[in-house]
Amino acid sequence: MIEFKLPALGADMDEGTLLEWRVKPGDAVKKGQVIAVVDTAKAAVDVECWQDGTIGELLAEVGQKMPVGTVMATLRAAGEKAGEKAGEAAGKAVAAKVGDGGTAAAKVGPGGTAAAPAKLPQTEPQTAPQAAPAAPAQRRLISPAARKHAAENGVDIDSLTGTGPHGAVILADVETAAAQGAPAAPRPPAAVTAELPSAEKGATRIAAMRQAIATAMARSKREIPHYYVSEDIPLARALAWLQAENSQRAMAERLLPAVLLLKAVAVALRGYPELNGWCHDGAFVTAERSNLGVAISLRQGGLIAPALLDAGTKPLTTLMQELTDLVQRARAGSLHSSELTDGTITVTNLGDQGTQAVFGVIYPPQVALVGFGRIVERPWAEDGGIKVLPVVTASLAADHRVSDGHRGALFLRELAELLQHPEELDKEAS
Amino acid sequence: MTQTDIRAVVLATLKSIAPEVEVDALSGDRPLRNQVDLDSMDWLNFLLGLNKRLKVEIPEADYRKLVTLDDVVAYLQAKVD
Amino acid sequence: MSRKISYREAMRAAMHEALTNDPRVFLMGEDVGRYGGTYAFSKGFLDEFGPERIRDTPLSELGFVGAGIGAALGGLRPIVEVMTVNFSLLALDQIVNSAALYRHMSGGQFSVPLVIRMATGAGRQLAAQHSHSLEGWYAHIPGIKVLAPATIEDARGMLAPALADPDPVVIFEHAGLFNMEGELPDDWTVGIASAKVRRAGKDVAIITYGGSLPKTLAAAEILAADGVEAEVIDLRVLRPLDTATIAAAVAKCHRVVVVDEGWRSGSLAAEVMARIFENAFWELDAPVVRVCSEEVPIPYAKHLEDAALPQPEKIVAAVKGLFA
Amino acid sequence: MTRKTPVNQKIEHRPPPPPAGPVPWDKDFALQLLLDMLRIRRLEEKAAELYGEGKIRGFLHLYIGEEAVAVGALHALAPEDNVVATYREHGHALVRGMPMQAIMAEMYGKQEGCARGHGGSMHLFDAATRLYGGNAIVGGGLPLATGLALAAKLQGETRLTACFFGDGAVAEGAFHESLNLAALWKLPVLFCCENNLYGMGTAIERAEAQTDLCVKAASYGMPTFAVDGMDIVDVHATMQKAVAKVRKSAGPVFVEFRTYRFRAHSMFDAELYRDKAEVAAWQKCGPLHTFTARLKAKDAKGGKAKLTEKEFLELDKRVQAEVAEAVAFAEAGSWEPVEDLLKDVHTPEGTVTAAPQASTKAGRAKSPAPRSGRRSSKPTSARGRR
Repeated sequence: MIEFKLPALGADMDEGTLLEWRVKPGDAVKKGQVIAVVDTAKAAVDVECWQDGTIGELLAEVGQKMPVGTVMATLRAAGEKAGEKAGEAAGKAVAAKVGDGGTAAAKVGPGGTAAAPAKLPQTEPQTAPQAAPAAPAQRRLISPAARKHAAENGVDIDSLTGTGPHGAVILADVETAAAQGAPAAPRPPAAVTAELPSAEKGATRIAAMRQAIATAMARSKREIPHYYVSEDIPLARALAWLQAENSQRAMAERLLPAVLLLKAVAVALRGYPELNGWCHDGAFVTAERSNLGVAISLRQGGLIAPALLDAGTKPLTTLMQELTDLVQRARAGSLHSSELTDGTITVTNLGDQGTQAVFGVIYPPQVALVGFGRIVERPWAEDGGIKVLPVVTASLAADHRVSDGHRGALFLRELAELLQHPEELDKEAS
Repeated sequence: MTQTDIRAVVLATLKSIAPEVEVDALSGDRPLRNQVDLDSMDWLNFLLGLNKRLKVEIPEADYRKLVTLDDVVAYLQAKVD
Repeated sequence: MSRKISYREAMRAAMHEALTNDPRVFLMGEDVGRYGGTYAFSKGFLDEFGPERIRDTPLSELGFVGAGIGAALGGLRPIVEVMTVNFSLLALDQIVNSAALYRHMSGGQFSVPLVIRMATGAGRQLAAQHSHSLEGWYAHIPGIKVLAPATIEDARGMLAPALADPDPVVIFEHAGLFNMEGELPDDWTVGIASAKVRRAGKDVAIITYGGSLPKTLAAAEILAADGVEAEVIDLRVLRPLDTATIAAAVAKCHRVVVVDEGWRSGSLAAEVMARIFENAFWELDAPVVRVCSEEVPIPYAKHLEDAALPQPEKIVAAVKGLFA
Repeated sequence: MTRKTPVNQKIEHRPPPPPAGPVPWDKDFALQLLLDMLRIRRLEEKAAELYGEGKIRGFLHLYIGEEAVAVGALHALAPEDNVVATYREHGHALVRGMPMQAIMAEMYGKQEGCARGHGGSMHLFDAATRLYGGNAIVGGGLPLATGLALAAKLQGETRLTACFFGDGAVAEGAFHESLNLAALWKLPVLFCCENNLYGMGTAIERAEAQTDLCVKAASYGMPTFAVDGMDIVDVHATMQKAVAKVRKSAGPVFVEFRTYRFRAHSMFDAELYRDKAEVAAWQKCGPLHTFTARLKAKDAKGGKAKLTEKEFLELDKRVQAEVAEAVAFAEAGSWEPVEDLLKDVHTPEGTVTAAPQASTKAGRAKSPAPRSGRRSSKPTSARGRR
């Protein structure tokens, strides 16, 4: 059974209207015979059939408007008995396929579908101009060169008076300002962590970092209603397991307690999505993965919290390697941008020189921060008796817009429970 | 290796971890980690540095013996000979 | 040691050398033979090279430009002289629909090693139909190169690489330059791929081509007296545009004026400015301005023609505007 | 046939009597030309079908009805001659020797096409057979042909340049400028006008004050011929005379082939400008069936016919297979990667662009006299030759 479809009748034609059938079911037709008249945008046109055969059914009615490729009639190829399905027929007629029924004008036939739009070759380096940075409320005239120089030299362009046309700030204004050491430009927190000043910028770099931390912390305190909860967690079993584990490992493979604590936080977070994500303009978005921002103090001063990505799914050995590498790169100033901006929660003060407890300030736009104090031998009441056990005080600072103290407390209890089964923490997360 | 050689290696390793520290000015008999801010990561890297340079194994259990600079040098001298 | 010759003599020498060195080269155009060329560029060639290679044509621009393309397809290296860009409009179909397309449309089978030379520009009171500057139209067409020799050196040096180029090259010679005299350095070999800094400076970059170069250099001298050092860029090649040199000049001077004898709407100057915004936006310390012909059919009366065309004073004013 | 008729009066073109009489050729040559006409006819029919299926897009101008002109004329040329054609040039490309696969693939827009899908139906090019292309600009080819002839003359070559164009082109300035240049400079151009009486939808009487095209051409001082384009025997004989005259005089010659296209100007124009009866009348003297009939007839002295029905069906089967193979080749073809979009805009550095030498490929269009030889019907891939 051959399908007779409305052919494409000219380069600019999408559809046609059947004016007249020249045949009726059962008529024998020869190749090239006109079997219908179709009205196109230009005029009425005779439509030929391309196969010998006999007309089966006339599907399109007179006056029917249809897109190119619509099946108008069926045809039994020469020698094909009525009722047989297309294909089995002895006839070798090639079933006319125009796209998948789509109008021919809309797309070329199946063989002719235009190739996927691949990258066009560039003849000249076309660098689309980056969008100008967010303009302040009332747009000041600032030349692109002035903006560029200010950005490169940390000059606060808003504090300058322009000497260019119409009071525009021009390059010379920025150059003189930079020379006189004008105040460093305030930067939104994300920007500061994204752009770690490289070593050779020295003093201005430290100043710039201090400025950035100040801005971030001020914003955090201004916008985020913190609540705090804390829990003392016995680590006897954890440290014993760690010591046993390290005794079988080469020095280079040795695990630090910090890794255990980090993994516990990541695993515990799975049950508390409201602590793991970001809050922009009051709208909270939970993150699928837990990227732990690890607060690392830089030797020459300053603090940075690059993220251990997807910490919840990694075995301790991997986490240890990643942590070591992260600290090294943080101090060398060669962090990846994703590590700087993708943290979903921050964990701080894992150092053994810190205080017994630390209550941190949340790092916007995150919504929680876990603090671990120094691991200390403390008296611990158990089964009516007193023992001396290594204990760590874990604290949680969280954004009350997004979660409540009750949930924060449950999270810390979960954390404590997980640390009682260190061997469980070493497996790959299922 | 003489004691002064080992001491030199120890100070060089410490310098690599904490470049801003004046290692020559450190006193040998006061707790090293009170004079130099070394968190657990720095401490582990310091010991790994010694392990690499002197091919000496330092199990966690021995950490307690390594409080002052002199302790470290003596401990290593014993291990190296 | 260099010697002093005119732009006309330089181009004439270039053609003479080409005809002498390569038997495939021949010159075809209106009155290039007996008359010696409308602007006397080919005086004496007919006697020296004969009527087969110095062919006067009927006034059939479409016909003989098409024939030039056919001859190039047939293995020759024709130089077709279209008297002026004004008459080239009759031959645009053959240039756009044959010369520029043949290579790509034939799937890389046929090349058209053809050079078309035409006079261009205004300034000699020839009125609107003989005063067009339409280089920008040709510089829009992929498949051809477009050159604008504005110095004695380029007039002498550009023809050879153009003839050697396997694809069509259109050379625009501004009529106002023909009598200009200047030093021709001993080594006048030049490339046809890049622009050139004709005057170093630092306060503003003035980008121009062809007949506007002398006016721009004059403006630069006036500015220098006022302590403004202008860097003058001669585009030389209008297609492909030397974006790198343009961007470098902007990065150096941060201020730009583009001088173009065409009408500003859709002009070559507009394309140069687009390249600046695409490649040197952050280097701009002032808006990019241009000095073009006024949008009027170029009038006959001298004072009107002068008012319509770019002039040194207009260029100086434009530069001053960037500092006000 | 210059009939002065007011432009809007009803115009009727009566066909000449159908070609008849014995075919003065040996069987081999006669069947060769019949085969070529059949190849064109089946190719064009399949192209119309594929256009309906949306496989071929854009514009498509079919040569059905005019086959005798291309076949008769091109078989009178030599391989080293140049050919410049128009957008109705599938037949010319085929007879010049371009494989049907390369034509079909080009109409599909595939990179295996003769121009890698850059040109499509109206722009078939082939350096090896010196086919300087189709051309979609009416009259666009005439100046090019004149230039090619100029190049041949200046380089002392004996090749001539045959330039095909329609009756529509005679209204273009390019026609008059080119004929004048060719006559003025005595250039070896063979201007071949395929006068099918209609410039798209405009009958020639409504476009030309002087409809006798030979008179027009003669005004430029060149010899002219006119011939019944339906009669392949007359076409071939006349073309041989014209070719001989060009080769001898090295000057231009104009030949008018009076013919008729049986289908619309391009795909499915409504043909409101001519009556179906007129088309039917001209179909009676169609080039293919009249030539077949003449070959089947016993010659005057009762000798054997040059063609039997069985042989005709055999030829047709062979051609159908060639068409099917060409379609399969095009279907299986690939799209040129978009990354190559700008590849051919300019010629790569250091490419030698000497004019393409005449190909010595066997099976080129042959004139019967000196060189006869079987056409190699084994299609070579279009890519092989570049």
